Amino acid sequence: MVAQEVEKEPEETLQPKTDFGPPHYEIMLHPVVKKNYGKWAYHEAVRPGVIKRVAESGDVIYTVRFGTPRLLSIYTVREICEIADKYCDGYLRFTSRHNVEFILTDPDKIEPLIKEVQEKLGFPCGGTRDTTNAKYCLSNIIHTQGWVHCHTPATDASGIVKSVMDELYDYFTDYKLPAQCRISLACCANMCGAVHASDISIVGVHRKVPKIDDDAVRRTCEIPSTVAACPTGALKPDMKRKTVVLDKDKCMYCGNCYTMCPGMPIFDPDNDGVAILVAGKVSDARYPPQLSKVVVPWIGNNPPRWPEVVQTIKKILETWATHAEKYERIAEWVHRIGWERFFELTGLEFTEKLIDDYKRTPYIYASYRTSAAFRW
Amino acid sequence: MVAQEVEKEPEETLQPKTDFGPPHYEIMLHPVVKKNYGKWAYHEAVRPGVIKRVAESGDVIYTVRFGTPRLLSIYTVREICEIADKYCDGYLRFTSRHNVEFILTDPDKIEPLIKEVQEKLGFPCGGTRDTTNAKYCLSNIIHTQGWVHCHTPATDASGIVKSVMDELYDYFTDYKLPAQCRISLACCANMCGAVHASDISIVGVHRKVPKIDDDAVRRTCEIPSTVAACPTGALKPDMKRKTVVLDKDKCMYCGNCYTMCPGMPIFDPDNDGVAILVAGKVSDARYPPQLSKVVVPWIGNNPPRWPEVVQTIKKILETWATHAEKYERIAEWVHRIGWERFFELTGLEFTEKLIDDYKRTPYIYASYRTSAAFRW
Amino acid sequence: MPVVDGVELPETPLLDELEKGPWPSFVKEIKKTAIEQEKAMKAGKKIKLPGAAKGLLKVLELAYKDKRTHWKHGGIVSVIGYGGGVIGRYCDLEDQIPEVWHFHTIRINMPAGWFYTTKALRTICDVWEKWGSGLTNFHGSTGDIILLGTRTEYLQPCANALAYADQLYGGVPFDIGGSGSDLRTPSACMGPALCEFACYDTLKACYEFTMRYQNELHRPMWPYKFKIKCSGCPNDCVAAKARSDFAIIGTWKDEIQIDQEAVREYAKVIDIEEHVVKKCPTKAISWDGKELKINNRECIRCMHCINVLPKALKPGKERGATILIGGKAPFVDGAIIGWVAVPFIPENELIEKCCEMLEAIWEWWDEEGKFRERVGELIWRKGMDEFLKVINQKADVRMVYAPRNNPFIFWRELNE
Amino acid sequence: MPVVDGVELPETPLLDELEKGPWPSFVKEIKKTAIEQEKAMKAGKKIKLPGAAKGLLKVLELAYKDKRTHWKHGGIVSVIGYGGGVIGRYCDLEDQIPEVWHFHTIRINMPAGWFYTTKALRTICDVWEKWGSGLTNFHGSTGDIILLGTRTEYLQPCANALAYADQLYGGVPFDIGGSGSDLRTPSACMGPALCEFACYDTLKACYEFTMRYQNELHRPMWPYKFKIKCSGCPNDCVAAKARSDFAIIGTWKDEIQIDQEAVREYAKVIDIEEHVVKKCPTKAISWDGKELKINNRECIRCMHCINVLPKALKPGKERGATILIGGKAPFVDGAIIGWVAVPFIPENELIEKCCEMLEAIWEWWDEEGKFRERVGELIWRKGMDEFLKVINQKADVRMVYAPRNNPFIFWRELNE
Ligand code: SRM
Ligand code: SRM
Ligand code: SRM
Ligand code: SRM
Ligand code: SF4
Ligand code: SF4
Ligand code: SF4
Ligand code: SF4
Ligand code: SF4
Ligand code: SF4
Ligand code: SF4
Ligand code: SF4
Repeated sequence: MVAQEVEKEPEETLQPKTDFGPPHYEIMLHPVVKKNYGKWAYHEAVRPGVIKRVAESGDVIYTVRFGTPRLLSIYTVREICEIADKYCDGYLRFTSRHNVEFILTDPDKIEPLIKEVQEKLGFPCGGTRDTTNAKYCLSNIIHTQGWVHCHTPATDASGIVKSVMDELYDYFTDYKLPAQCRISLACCANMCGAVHASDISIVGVHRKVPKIDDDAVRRTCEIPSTVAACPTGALKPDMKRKTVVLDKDKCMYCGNCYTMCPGMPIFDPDNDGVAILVAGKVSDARYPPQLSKVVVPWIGNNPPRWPEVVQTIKKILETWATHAEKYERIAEWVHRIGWERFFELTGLEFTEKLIDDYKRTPYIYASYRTSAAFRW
Repeated sequence: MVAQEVEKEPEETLQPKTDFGPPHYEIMLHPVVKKNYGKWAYHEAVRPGVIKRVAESGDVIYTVRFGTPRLLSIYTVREICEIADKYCDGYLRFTSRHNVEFILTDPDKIEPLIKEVQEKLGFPCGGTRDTTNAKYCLSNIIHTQGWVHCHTPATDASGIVKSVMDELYDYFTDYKLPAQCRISLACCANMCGAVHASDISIVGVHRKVPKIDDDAVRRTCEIPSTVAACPTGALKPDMKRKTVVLDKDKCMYCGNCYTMCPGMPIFDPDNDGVAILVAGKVSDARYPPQLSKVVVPWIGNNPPRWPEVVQTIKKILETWATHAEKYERIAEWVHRIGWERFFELTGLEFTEKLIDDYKRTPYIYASYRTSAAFRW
Repeated sequence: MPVVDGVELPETPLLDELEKGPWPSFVKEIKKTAIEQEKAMKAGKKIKLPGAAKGLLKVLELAYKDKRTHWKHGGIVSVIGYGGGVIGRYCDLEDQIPEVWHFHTIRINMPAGWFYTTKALRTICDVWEKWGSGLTNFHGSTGDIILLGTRTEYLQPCANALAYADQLYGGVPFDIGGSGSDLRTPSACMGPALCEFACYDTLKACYEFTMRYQNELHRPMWPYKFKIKCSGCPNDCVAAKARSDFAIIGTWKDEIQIDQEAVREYAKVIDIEEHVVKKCPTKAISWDGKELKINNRECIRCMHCINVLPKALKPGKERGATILIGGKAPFVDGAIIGWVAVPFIPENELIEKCCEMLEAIWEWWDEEGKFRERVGELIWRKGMDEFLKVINQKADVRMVYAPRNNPFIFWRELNE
Repeated sequence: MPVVDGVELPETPLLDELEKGPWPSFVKEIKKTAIEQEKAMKAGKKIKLPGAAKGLLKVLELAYKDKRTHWKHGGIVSVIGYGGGVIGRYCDLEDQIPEVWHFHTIRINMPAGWFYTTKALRTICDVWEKWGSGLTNFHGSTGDIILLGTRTEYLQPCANALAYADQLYGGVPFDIGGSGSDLRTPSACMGPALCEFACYDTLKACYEFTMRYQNELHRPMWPYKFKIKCSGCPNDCVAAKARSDFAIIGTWKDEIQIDQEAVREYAKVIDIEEHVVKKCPTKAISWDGKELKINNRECIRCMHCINVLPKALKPGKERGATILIGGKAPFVDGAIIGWVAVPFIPENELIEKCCEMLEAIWEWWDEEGKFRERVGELIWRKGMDEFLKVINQKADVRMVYAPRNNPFIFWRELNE
């Protein structure tokens, strides 16, 4: 131990350097990308996963997209780098949905690249679209930490994602959808996966009030901020007993208090699980952005592969894909056919649990324009 | 005085009789109406104001509609009765919008009836529609008491209605509109005229906080119910001084407190006036029911004829009538062209006053179906 | 002072402006009343308030001058046995215009659908000529006949006069309507009396509710007012959706009835494609120039096509009504168009089911409702699930435009 | 104990199920890390946490068995000079699995648009192989590179390693991202780097904001978090509308640029009427088989037609962006998609105007915001009029879907 302390690593002796910011993006751009920056003329879908991009100058590049598990080993990242060096002059990028995109100039390298990635990394090529022909791949699922890292999850993230994507694999690698469909997952109501505006989302929900351990609260928690963290005002300070009291009727099991105060754990293996939401979107294309709507209030956790969740997602996706018109995302499809038909076609049950009773949002919000689409 | 007391009227000596209810509607029905009750086959627009109704039996009746000022002298009502006796076997009705409808069986009597009503009563014939041909009359303005009877008005009712209808007279008597248009007026924010769901509405608004007369409050008011009446929580009891205190920033000048407590009058001649709302509707036809939207936050009272209000209403009505498609009510028209264009075409100004900041209604309401239109 | 027919009228330069123009003038009505009532009195008729209309002219002219009302809040005035139906009103210019110091309104329960015989109307006139100002509204915004302006001491005789109208005047007896925190006078569109679209008997329903709930109508005892309106079809000609806590909207469940021959007749005079097909909100209609086809699974019963082609199209045969709950004007929680509480009740069960629900709702509201809390607001506060239990209904997707957009569901049953 | 490549792995029967199936497996990634890191250590590499990935396998297997997380809240851990960027995390099975008792996350500010050279990526790998678990997320949901799991005492050396990566590793230096009540790491779509639709330079804007607001990014001092995201057009490929308090959405004001020849080329392969004309939300397009006409006054710039015909159509030339404010996830007042704060800022003024607004907003929020109140919620609480004053903007009808539906307007200026 002493010896080790003497042999300090250089990193341990350096003066902290702060606020220098991320690397400049320009040094990360492929020379052809840099040259044609802001001067792209058009793009064309080559095949699932591959897009050809043509610049005004006539230059051409190809982006080749692969699904990843998002949780990557640095050893995998190094393998990715090797491949990018071999095929892409050392340039690549990740997408906003956890996919990796290789940047190529030589079309002849595309197939070998795909083959090598599939073989070495097992990453499928796909996830793109051919808008002109209304042919869409499913893309990767935006997701969060779950049991891998977070302290508030009501479910795991990576495990459900893996199970769902295994089942929907062909939708990723082929153009099998009539329109864009985005699936997201967040492992608790904090919604780090931004499930509140996705075509299909899975969100972890607790269903039991936190168990208040008065001792632990006294020892470890700052009571005012714990009380303040509760969105529904279910918590009151109990100054005498130096703890908090909970109004069961007001609690909606969000776990916000638990984040502030480890003395009131929220998890409950038998009652934790996921809700399923659909019909959110954020693009302005055709139809304004929409918040997602709950269509399944709860499915219990069934690790390691959550078959009920997987089958429900698949059912929704396929019902939509079968019935939707071209370009019609779930929100637009339901808008056309009505929620009556959505429940009928998917076989999901509408219950009183699906009628909104969360009263914090003021109605004024309904009048605010949540879209950049308007007339001049 | 004494003599008078002795000579009691019969009405003064009778035992009160209660809860016998309104006359049965059946005794009020024209024999032909009664005979064909529930067995009407179809109707046909004959001319503005006149509808022909054909029963399955082949029987025919005509309803002939006239605008009224709603505020009627009993002497006028007697004249109406005389006419109804002459032409209609003594049967008539009023409509849900303050119009009077004569019920005839003989088509030859229609023109003489119209002539006699116009001459004797000065009531215009009109207010109906020919839906088949998409030709609509404006109907009467639903309205309220105003300075004629109420204690909270921010404006008069009958005076504005008269002024507006004088200006829009031809729209009542002729088919000049492409779709239904309902105008309503309420003289204060209590909205007795149900202005909250009309194509065009005029609503009286105060703009100054009530003037609290502490003495009067002490003398005449029940403080808890006054405080409870305030929708925004702007009032607090001041128990020491036995009065109430008002938070100016919270008050929205509704006058609800004044209804409970005469000690805090709300009216202010220079700051009272009307707001104008548009694009409400209640029928399910084509487009779901809509709440009205404020497009003019305030126009000051300018009696006796409120020219600014009249001109604004006319401008809105005519802009719509010129630009709308057939059957397209204001709500539907604006939905198609966008609010951007509404303000542009009408020349009205959009200001921050038109952005909603009334936070009482919960957003959950936006998800509730306010229409009987759905799929089975 | 202008003199008309021997009757002196006050100077009303501002109001006189409102006698001009083609639309019938309420000022003329008031003046006419002032003149005729005074004349009638002079002619020997028993008239208790010959100066009332004249007083109103004075007070109104002042209101126009001052740009403010001259009426004060009325406090509670009433007739024996009733808690509602009268709006107390006093003038703040008692000394100046004693004729209208008291100027109370009586609300008279109109016949369902506002159908009248002249005999019935004359009854009102006769009573009100004697006991009141002679001024009326046909009708109030809730639907009552409004008798505008009388004194406290005449309220009871006037009510008696109306109640015993058959004996006293050979007329038609009328009862008093609602006001205050009670059931307000229910109203109904003309429905089956005149309209071929009526999907249930609006007049009967309205009458039944009124008669069954006379006690609720006449004795305010709830947290706030409650309104019922009956429209025979989704056109909603009494604006029930927006203006009543409990709206009964006629509709049907099966297929729109089509007379193809009649469609073809219409096709000769109008453009079916433009007027009908294109305007259907769910694109449920097609027309090939010969036959009109309606995909009834897509039809949402909006009425548009039927409205345009009344000779050819008719609502289906499986009729009934949708119940919307909670409609009301603005306070406390904002204006509300009612929302679906029950998607469909068959016509033959309608009145009984409604009564069951009404009674359950009132009991719940009575117990749980706050002062000045309309039933819609109570539901928001308590939640739809509790309300559904109260009315003994299951959730139906037709109750919402869309499911909730948040997973913050209360699992109360798991957290007892 | 299974042994792979000479490395012993824990028994993970449940997790092993997640190695099956075609989609790449995160379990494989963790195992691979466990194996490779131990191998590397054995091979003499300096590796501080060779057991971390193995520890994660253990804890995760237990989580799968127990159906609950085994992580505890982390408290505040940090690197010198910074208040955010590290998520503290401890295992509740300290004794059983000491390898991951500490398992803090470091958020690394990614390059704008997530573009990398392999050199830059390798830097991350090298640093994290030595100082952390070897596990990462590419990327976190906000956009950062997530380095998953290290001990408190390695946070600072790890940060130093990244900061001095050029000197120490011949690599590319990386700085730390945001966490806590600060500016979160801004992100941007690939924009002009690869996409012909970009209406402003998203990468530049993102980089500028990040650099200017290093202090705000690194030192939490606000009521809550604040997110900025840059999308080059209304397709919004970083979901900025839903996921950022301040969303910058590229758009244009003038006419869509049309290459008619290219349209005709497309017409040979697709049905322009069905794919384009009918799908335009405002019916602004017509096509006669030869020429595509767009009524630009009706166009709402939804992108659909451009998306379908990228060779033929292009956004107009008068480019810039719309600013939406308030987007965020659910608490406290519910999930919000941001709403329009400024309908249009021309491209050449964009960055400066945004900075002015951001600074004004932060100042206001800092002063007025409550603990854990996002800026959108503050605006609801304070009113749009106050917010408009803060950002020095006039009301515009484009800020709303519709004007207010109630006349309960605050006339504050009249009631001072
Ligand atoms: C690479 C990426 C941006 C980035 O900087 O990382 C991207 C890239 C492109 N998007 Fe996107 N979008 C990307 C995330 C998004 C997102 C954000 C998200 O998913 O969280 C959205 C909004 C999602 C939503 O509305 O809920 C998004 C909504 C669109 C749309 C609108 C589609 C619609 O119909 O609503 C288009 C237009 C289209 O389909 O052609 C579009 C079009 C495109 C185009 C065609 C733009 C172009 O000219 O290149 C790109 C082609 C990629 C392809 O075929 O998938 N991109 N795109 C993101 C890829 C994610 C992935 O790996 O799958
Ligand atoms: C008489 C009356 C019912 C009553 O019991 O008193 C009535 C009678 C009729 N209405 Fe109505 N409506 C009457 C108030 C209403 C109301 C309520 C209101 O105005 O407050 C509405 C809802 C208003 C709204 O949506 O804001 C109403 C919305 C309709 C509609 C839907 C029109 C639309 O396009 O939205 C129709 C269908 C139509 O236009 O053919 C309709 C159709 C009709 C028909 C054609 C029904 C029929 O088969 O006879 C009647 C013809 C009258 C005509 O030509 O005006 N009636 N109608 C009411 C006449 C009021 C008046 O004097 O003008
Ligand atoms: C007479 C009438 C207006 C008219 O000229 O037609 C009327 C007159 C008054 N209404 Fe009303 N309301 C009248 C129909 C309505 C309607 C329309 C309807 O029923 O379809 C509404 C909107 C629908 C609703 O109920 O929400 C209406 C919503 C109100 C409100 C607001 C209620 C709320 O929940 O927000 C108040 C305020 C109150 O209750 O204190 C109110 C209060 C009043 C009072 C009693 C004012 C008061 O608080 O003292 C008014 C007495 C005026 C007077 O001096 O005569 N009146 N009131 C209507 C009743 C006549 C009738 O019985 O036929
Ligand atoms: C790592 C990440 C999820 C992921 O796996 O990618 C994440 C993880 C956490 N988020 Fe998040 N959030 C992450 C992106 C988001 C997003 C998405 C986004 O930024 O686009 C959201 C929704 C958008 C938003 O900001 O509203 C999000 C909304 C939340 C919230 C709810 C905030 C709210 O206003 O309602 C919380 C709760 C909180 O702040 O206490 C939260 C809290 C947390 C905490 C810090 C839990 C806690 O309170 O201790 C999580 C730490 C997990 C862990 O152990 O590592 N996280 N969080 C994402 C950040 C990675 C990155 O920097 O790139
Ligand atoms: S969604 Fe909840 S559980 Fe999942 S990472 Fe975010 S805060 Fe943690
Ligand atoms: S779980 Fe959420 S709602 Fe329940 S007490 Fe905790 S913070 Fe409040
Ligand atoms: S709207 Fe207001 S002022 Fe007019 S009658 Fe009703 S309560 Fe009185
Ligand atoms: S006017 Fe209305 S908002 Fe103002 S204090 Fe009175 S009741 Fe409250
Ligand atoms: S609501 Fe329907 S049934 Fe009643 S009058 Fe109107 S159209 Fe006829
Ligand atoms: S009633 Fe309305 S929805 Fe049904 S077919 Fe006719 S127009 Fe279409
Ligand atoms: S948001 Fe627009 S500019 Fe950015 S990548 Fe997507 S399509 Fe291209
Ligand atoms: S951008 Fe959208 S709104 Fe504009 S013309 Fe194209 S499809 Fe229509």
